[in-house]
Amino acid sequence: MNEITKIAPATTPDDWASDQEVRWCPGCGDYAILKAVQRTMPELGARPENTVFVSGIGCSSRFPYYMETYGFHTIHGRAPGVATGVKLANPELDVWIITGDGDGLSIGGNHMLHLLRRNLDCQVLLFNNEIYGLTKGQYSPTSRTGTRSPTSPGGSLERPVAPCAFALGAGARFIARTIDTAQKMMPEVLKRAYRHKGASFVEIYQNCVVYNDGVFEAFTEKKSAAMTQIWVEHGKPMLFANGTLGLHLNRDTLRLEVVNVVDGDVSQVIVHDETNKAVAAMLIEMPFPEFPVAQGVLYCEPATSFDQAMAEQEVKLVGDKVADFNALLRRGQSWEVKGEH
Amino acid sequence: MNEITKIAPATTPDDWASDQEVRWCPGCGDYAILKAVQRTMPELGARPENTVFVSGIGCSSRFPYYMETYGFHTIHGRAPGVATGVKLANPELDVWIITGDGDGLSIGGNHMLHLLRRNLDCQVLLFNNEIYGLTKGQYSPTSRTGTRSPTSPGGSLERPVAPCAFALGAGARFIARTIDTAQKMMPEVLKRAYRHKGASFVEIYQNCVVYNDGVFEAFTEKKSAAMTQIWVEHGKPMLFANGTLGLHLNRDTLRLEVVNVVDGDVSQVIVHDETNKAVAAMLIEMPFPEFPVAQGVLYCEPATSFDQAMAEQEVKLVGDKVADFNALLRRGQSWEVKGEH
Amino acid sequence: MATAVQAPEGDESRMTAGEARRESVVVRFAGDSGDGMQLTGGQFTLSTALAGNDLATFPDFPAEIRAPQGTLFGVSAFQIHFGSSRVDTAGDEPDVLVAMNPAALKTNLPSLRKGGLLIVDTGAFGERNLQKAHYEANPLNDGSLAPFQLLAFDISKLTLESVKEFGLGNKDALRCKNMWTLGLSLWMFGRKRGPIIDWLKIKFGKNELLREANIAALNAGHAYGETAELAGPVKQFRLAPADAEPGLYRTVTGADALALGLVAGAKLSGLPMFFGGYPITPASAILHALARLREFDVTTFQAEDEIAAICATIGAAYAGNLAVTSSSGPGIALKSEAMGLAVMTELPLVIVNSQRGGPSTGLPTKTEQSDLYQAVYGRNGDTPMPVIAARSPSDCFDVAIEACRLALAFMTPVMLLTDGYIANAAEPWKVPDAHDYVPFPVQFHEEMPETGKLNPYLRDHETLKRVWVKPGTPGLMHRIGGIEKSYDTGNIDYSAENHQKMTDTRKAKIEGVARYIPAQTVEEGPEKGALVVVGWGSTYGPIRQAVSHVRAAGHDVAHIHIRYLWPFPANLGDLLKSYDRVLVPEMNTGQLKTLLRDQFLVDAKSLNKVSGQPFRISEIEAAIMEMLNQ
Amino acid sequence: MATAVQAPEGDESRMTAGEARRESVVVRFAGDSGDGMQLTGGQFTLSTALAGNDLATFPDFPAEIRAPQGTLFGVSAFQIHFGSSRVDTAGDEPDVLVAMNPAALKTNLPSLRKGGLLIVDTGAFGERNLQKAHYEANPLNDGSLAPFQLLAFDISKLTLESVKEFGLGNKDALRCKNMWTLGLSLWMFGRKRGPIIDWLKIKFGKNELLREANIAALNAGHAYGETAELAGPVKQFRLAPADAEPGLYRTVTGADALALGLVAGAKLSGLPMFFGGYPITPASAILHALARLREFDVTTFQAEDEIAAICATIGAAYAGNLAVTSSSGPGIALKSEAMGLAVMTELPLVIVNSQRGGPSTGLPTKTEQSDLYQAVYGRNGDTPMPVIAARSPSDCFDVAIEACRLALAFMTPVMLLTDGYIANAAEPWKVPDAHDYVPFPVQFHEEMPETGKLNPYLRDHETLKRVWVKPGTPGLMHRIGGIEKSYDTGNIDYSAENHQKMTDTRKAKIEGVARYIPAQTVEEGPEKGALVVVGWGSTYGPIRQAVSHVRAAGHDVAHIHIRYLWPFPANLGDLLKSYDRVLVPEMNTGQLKTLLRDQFLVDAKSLNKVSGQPFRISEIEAAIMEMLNQ
Ligand SMILES: Cc1ncc(C[n+]2csc(CCOP(=O)(O)OP(=O)(O)O)c2C)c(N)n1
Ligand SMILES: Cc1ncc(C[n+]2csc(CCOP(=O)(O)OP(=O)(O)O)c2C)c(N)n1
Ligand code: SF4
Ligand code: SF4
Ligand SMILES: [Mg+2]
Ligand SMILES: [Mg+2]
Repeated sequence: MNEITKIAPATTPDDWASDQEVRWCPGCGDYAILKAVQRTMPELGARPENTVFVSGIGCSSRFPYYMETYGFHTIHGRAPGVATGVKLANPELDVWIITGDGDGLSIGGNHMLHLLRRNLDCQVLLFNNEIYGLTKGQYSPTSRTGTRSPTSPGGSLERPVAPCAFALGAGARFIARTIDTAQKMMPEVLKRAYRHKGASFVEIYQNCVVYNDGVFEAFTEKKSAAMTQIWVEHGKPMLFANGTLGLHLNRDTLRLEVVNVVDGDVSQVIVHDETNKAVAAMLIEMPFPEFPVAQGVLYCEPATSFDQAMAEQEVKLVGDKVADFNALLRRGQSWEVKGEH
Repeated sequence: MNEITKIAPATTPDDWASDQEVRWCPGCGDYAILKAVQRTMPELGARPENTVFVSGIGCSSRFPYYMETYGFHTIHGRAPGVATGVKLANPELDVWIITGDGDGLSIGGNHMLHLLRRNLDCQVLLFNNEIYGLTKGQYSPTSRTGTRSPTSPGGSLERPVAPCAFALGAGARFIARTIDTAQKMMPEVLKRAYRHKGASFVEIYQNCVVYNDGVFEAFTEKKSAAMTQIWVEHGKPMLFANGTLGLHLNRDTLRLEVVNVVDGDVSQVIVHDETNKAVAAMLIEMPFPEFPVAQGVLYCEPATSFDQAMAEQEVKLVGDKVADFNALLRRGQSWEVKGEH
Repeated sequence: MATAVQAPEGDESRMTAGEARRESVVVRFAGDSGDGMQLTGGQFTLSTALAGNDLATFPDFPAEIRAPQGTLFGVSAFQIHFGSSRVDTAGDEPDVLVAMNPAALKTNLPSLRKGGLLIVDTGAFGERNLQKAHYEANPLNDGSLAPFQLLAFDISKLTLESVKEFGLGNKDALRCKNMWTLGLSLWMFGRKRGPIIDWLKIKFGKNELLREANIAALNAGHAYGETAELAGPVKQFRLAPADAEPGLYRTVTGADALALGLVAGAKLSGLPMFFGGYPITPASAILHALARLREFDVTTFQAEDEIAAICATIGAAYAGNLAVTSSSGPGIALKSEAMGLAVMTELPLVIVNSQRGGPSTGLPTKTEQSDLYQAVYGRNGDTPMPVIAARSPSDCFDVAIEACRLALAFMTPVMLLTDGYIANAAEPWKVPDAHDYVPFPVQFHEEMPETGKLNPYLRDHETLKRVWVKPGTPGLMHRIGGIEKSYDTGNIDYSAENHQKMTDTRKAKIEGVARYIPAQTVEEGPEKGALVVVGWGSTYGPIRQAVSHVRAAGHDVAHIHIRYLWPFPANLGDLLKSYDRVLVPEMNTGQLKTLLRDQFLVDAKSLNKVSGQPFRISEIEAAIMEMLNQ
Repeated sequence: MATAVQAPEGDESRMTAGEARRESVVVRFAGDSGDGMQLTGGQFTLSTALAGNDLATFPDFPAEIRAPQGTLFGVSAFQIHFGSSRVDTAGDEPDVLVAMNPAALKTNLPSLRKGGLLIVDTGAFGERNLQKAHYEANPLNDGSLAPFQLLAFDISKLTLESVKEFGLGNKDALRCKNMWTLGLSLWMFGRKRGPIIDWLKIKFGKNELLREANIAALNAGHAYGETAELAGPVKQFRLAPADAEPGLYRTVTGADALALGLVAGAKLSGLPMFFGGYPITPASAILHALARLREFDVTTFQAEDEIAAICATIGAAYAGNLAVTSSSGPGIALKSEAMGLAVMTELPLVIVNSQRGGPSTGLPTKTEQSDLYQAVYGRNGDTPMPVIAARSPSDCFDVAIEACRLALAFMTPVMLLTDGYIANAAEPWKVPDAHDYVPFPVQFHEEMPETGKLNPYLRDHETLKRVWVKPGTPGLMHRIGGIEKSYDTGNIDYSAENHQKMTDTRKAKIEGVARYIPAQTVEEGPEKGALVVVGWGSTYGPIRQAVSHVRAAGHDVAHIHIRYLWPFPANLGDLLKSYDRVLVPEMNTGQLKTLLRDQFLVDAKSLNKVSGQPFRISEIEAAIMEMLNQ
């Protein structure tokens, strides 16, 4: 996305709030995400009139209505398609995609795959509440096996898809994870996502108080967060539990392990290299509660974005060709019928 | 899939060939795959009447017409959906899915994702020719960046999806790779795929003589194959070039390297553990020609298949409940209207 | 306790004991999404049914899951119409409106009959709630409610008092308001509390505290009615039980009846059922209901989207199951391409469309009949498919069986149309006996062809249905698919004559369905005359009532209600032509009208309502009268 | 050299020099997919055009990319009809058939006119090829070709000889057969070789060997004609050039003209074009053509599927581009749901449907008109959208411009129907001058509303079109989407009155288009009378010819051809009612017929052909006569 501009006139979080009544259930994690986004936008130096929020259908996809920006609440699963058109038509715009685990990974999984592999310059915020909220609580592709819901009264059978693992397999070049209530860290993640040129994929664990309340509690609760979350940072050793524990890579089994950090000796702890895809894969799939849940920017390895490649090719192909439409109409072999005839 | 049955009456490859004229272009790689499949079926002990081939649309998807089995040539991208219904309706059937890089990864990418994560017991053969054959040569999601085609006259811009990496991210539990002309090895891969209970994903490099001729030549040519291909086998060191080269994992950079094998000393060469997902990911994405192209069963870590989980849950839930339909109709609070009234 | 009791202005009839003569009453409960109005309505419905009244309900709730408290868009309402004679609609306008907060009052008052009874919880009319409802002044005090009988008192406070002894938190205690209100309502209509108490016991099961508190609130509301505190307008009503055929009854919603009908269809055919769906309002309820019926040989599959859902269904049909998929407008649109595959491969399939307000995402929780075009015409190519529609909640049962029967009898997908209104509404249902239905067992084709090669498009000469061969059958291996196939061999065939023949055959097969369905009957009125009102689907109730009323007033009007929308019953054209005028009320912009005009060249005129709300009887009456007077 | 030359049996007129009087000739080239018949046909077309004849072509190729040699399903054919007067169709039956192998003979002979000239390459009539074509005996010897003038000689051998000097391999050398045949054909019709040689030079560019060999083969074929070796039936024909308006001409296929028309539409509106597509036969050609036009401010996007393609297009429209998506039947079906979104958000969009044989995958390379229902009715909800259709290859240019104009003038998606026949067929086209078209520049809305809040559904009172605000415009931030929106504010609004009003408005807006399109004219014949033949799309040619013939024979028949299919031109109803009878020939089972009967209550009768092949003139003539005699 655009470099954070310094010159743009400053905005306040309120400038980013639309006049629409927010219609989520009281207590829904979506509120916290909305707040974090509205708080972060001024810091990015973004402009409301140059910002477009595109969403699909779901509780989460109501998001654009609450942002005082351009917004498009499209149809279920298709936000990536619409966003692609918006961005290609006007690459100057900042494009944000808001989607849910159902919207983005069930019906919309294919568009997500292709958006990521094409590396369209945009930010994807996937609100993962592991449930279909808007349609009243059916299990979703991220629901854990055994989830009981109206469509799985005996417990769901499918193994869930791991959003970040999927994104990695799809070829995404920026993958991050955060939590609805992480009001301090989420803005940092959002800033990184915005600054990354290309598709930035951000999974946000979001609590659905009505249909899946507390499903992330085990690692999102504030009081145990130090033990259950690890916030990784490029170039820094991977520590958690206030620096008393770290992640170690066993070079024989090729698997991660949790190790004690004694007296600040981090020599056994691996340093986060956000360009290392193999380690990113391991971080993403660390089993909980044996391991903490990794948060922050897990993988970032920029490559040319789709819109940028298109712009470059256009310059190359078009060059200073003159677009003479009448000449185009006459291209190929033609003949003249004379008036006398 | 089913254990290879010993008792079934033997079939011959001819028993598996239908009476339909094969309609691919002369020289198309699809012929070789067809031959390999027809040759392998008798060895599996499979029965034509218990076998269903389901395909989407594309040159490759014509495959079912040439097999003397049950077959369903469905619509573009949707073979996984249809196959899921076939298998759930009758888990006794052996279900094979035939798809192309366009069919399975462009329009059908989402169904592929969900088939793999659900782990439906079936075999997926993805004929990857890195092009849309049937529609006359447009670039596909696996086409390399820069591919010139009718829809990308200036060269394609998108980064291709790597089918096996996608499958891994989708949660597939069996991932293998082979080559249309590998008549010796392909049957082995097919047998493993058949025996694996769950979704077996097999990518087959297939040459399209008309629209993408020779695109895999660099590593499929017989005479240089020893140097350009590495056929991995579980529990064996990863060797190629007739045992003179091997793959070594640099434990510091965490990247693979090619090493010389001198005097048969394979101590530096890693042993293929097909259950190691991290190594599978590296094998899949090894850049060519710096590395050989990995072939064979790259990853295999069985888990309960979808159909099996469903059957087990059915036993658990239904138990010996009697299905009394009239009682069902009367469930809930009811009242009697008396005749006298 | 301040109970404002007010008689209406003017000369509108009072709702006094004298009104017990009325044959039917319409009551509407309205409150915040969190107030439990749907539960209240549901239980009131049950007690109404147990009292032997005929009834119809109309739940009307917001698209938001749980909108912020007190907001206008967060209002949830439940309307019930019940009476001592036949009840066909949920009622044009309520006689009684229970409004639990200002927002509920604001959004529902316009529908209350002038002179009707308005019951209001003053405890919810604080400043903030008034503001949220965009009231500038408190309507309870500003005289704006003068046209109604007002009964305003602090239900919140009364509820809190009634459950005080259980020591619940304020929030939980207030949640009992709906039971208090229900208790009062039960008293008003002389209903027994027993069944509701039984239900509360089951619902709260182990949570003794909540159970007892709710029961206490229910009792307190009832007791409140019995005390002398209610002066003025509110009296008890007694409606005689409705005349009904003897037998066992229950209430049923359209979604439940449809699910049961599908199971019945499967049983009658002797096949296991495969149901592939993807959640969508208001279709999900069918999937939910079936997901609980494993023991009836029902497999439900929640697919990744609607396309996968129908494709899995097609696969299951190929493998020999009774296959069903279900969705609502947008999801049905997504299935269009695959429906073409089902038509081309001639596989039996039931496709249920629970219609909702459109276009696009539209009004997901509102009702509409605007997918008829899509059902009949919404596919590429010449792709005919039978379409049938249910007219009421209980009718869904029979129509579902019929859809299964047609799909299997002709090897064809069949579209079954229902709608959001029918899906959610409840009515009493005389529970049928499964044994009373004629089975239609399926014979799979197992015969070895003499030529040694099966033609999967081998047809029955009468019905033109093709053979159904289950994979697994030795010797009959064959391939089907979406490409045109030879009439004679089933192999791919692009030839001109063959495509013409197959196109004609597909058309003839579906047109032939008309020979296997009942002739169209006239619902009410003469078989010829001045005017016929033609409807389909959930407009049944209001049309029937409107025609009855107008006929009672001596006008020459008849009512035809079409179940079989494609193809039409063979006699329909002649029947329609026997009337001078044809009026077609539809909750769309005139879709059945198009079919009738095209097929029969009759000058059918539309009465359209596309507001997300069912027709009122009076609207149809007015249209009839206007047409008669033209 | 054995050249079998045979005159036809019976008294059929010979195709001798005397026949040069004929005003037009139909030639069909047929051979193996690998024989290059499409190239031959294309170049013969060019030379025909350069000779000043009017012409129409019909390429007819298999679904297989390159089917195995010699097979029946691998036959590829190219038919051209050309003449010295106006030519409207590719011809009912060929006068000349060139059959390059037994399979080509077998599949194409049935269409050859009795007494027509048959040119056969005996070199391809070996045992194996005869077998592959399922011939039991060699038809060249068994007398079965007696009804035709047969010219059978070893073209393969003659070709090999002609290119011997270049030392090509046998395979490459044989590939020159098509040029040899083309050379002979050029001689037969007195055509110049120059332009073809120029074209060969460009085509083979650096490959000197192939270039020279092909030129040599061409020359050899031509020389063969000039030598005396051809006795008997084959003479040279000379057709006078057709009368044509003076000006610059080129040949154009429908797909090319459509692509050019879209670019013209973008230029006239002053907008950049965004084209989102996904390959599908026969629509891909439009995407291919546009992908080469970057310098005309055209962005093409190959999406992952049709849904993504239309969604990207919707996004581009929202962002202010002239947005276009294109597909064929199955892909259009997939787009149905998203079309609803475009209707609901009232964004301008052109949706091109290149129709092909259906249902389902159907007959991808064959033509049909069976997606009219889908175009007009194929969406959930009441979702009206203008639909227009092209009648011929060159007409695609004007219709594409018109689609752009309507989309922008009404802020609506517009469906443009063309078909496989038009897409591939070529005809001479008087190249227009872009300056002759009236521009329709777009004004984006940039005005700050007085209230401070933009209502994106603010409308023009005349056309009811809503404002178009480009993201990036300061102060006008707004949100749109698929949920029903308030007429007054554009915010979400589920209220009953609002939904009714918005539904009515959407309907009125599209119906209002009728006021902005030309009145329906009569193509030929009187404005009232005994019978009118009503067509749309690519049936134009055969209907026109049939009506001309029948009129020439003195019958009272007129021809109306409808471009604007939804809404219809305002005068169409009255016009149709002024004829006693209405005949509607369609390449479907009667779709326009439905629209006409519904809208105008006229007793329109269908003439249906659903074989993947265009109508023959004679078929329509017969139907007209039958109807006149009823
Ligand atoms: C085509 C289509 N299919 C189904 C639906 C119904 N639907 C709306 S939202 C949704 C799932 C929402 O889940 P998710 O994306 O996780 O969002 P959440 O509500 O949990 O935030 C579904 C199935 C629809 N609107 N459109
Ligand atoms: C809905 C739909 N969209 C598009 C097509 C056109 N189509 C047919 S096959 C194909 C792509 C085939 O590519 P691939 O799957 O790689 O198969 P291949 O021909 O290369 O074996 C496309 C786009 C179609 N038949 N249906
Ligand atoms: S249903 Fe869940 S996700 Fe949706 S608004 Fe309510 S709490 Fe949030
Ligand atoms: S086009 Fe390519 S993939 Fe298709 S049949 Fe021909 S060679 Fe094979
Ligand atoms: Mg969710
Ligand atoms: Mg391919």
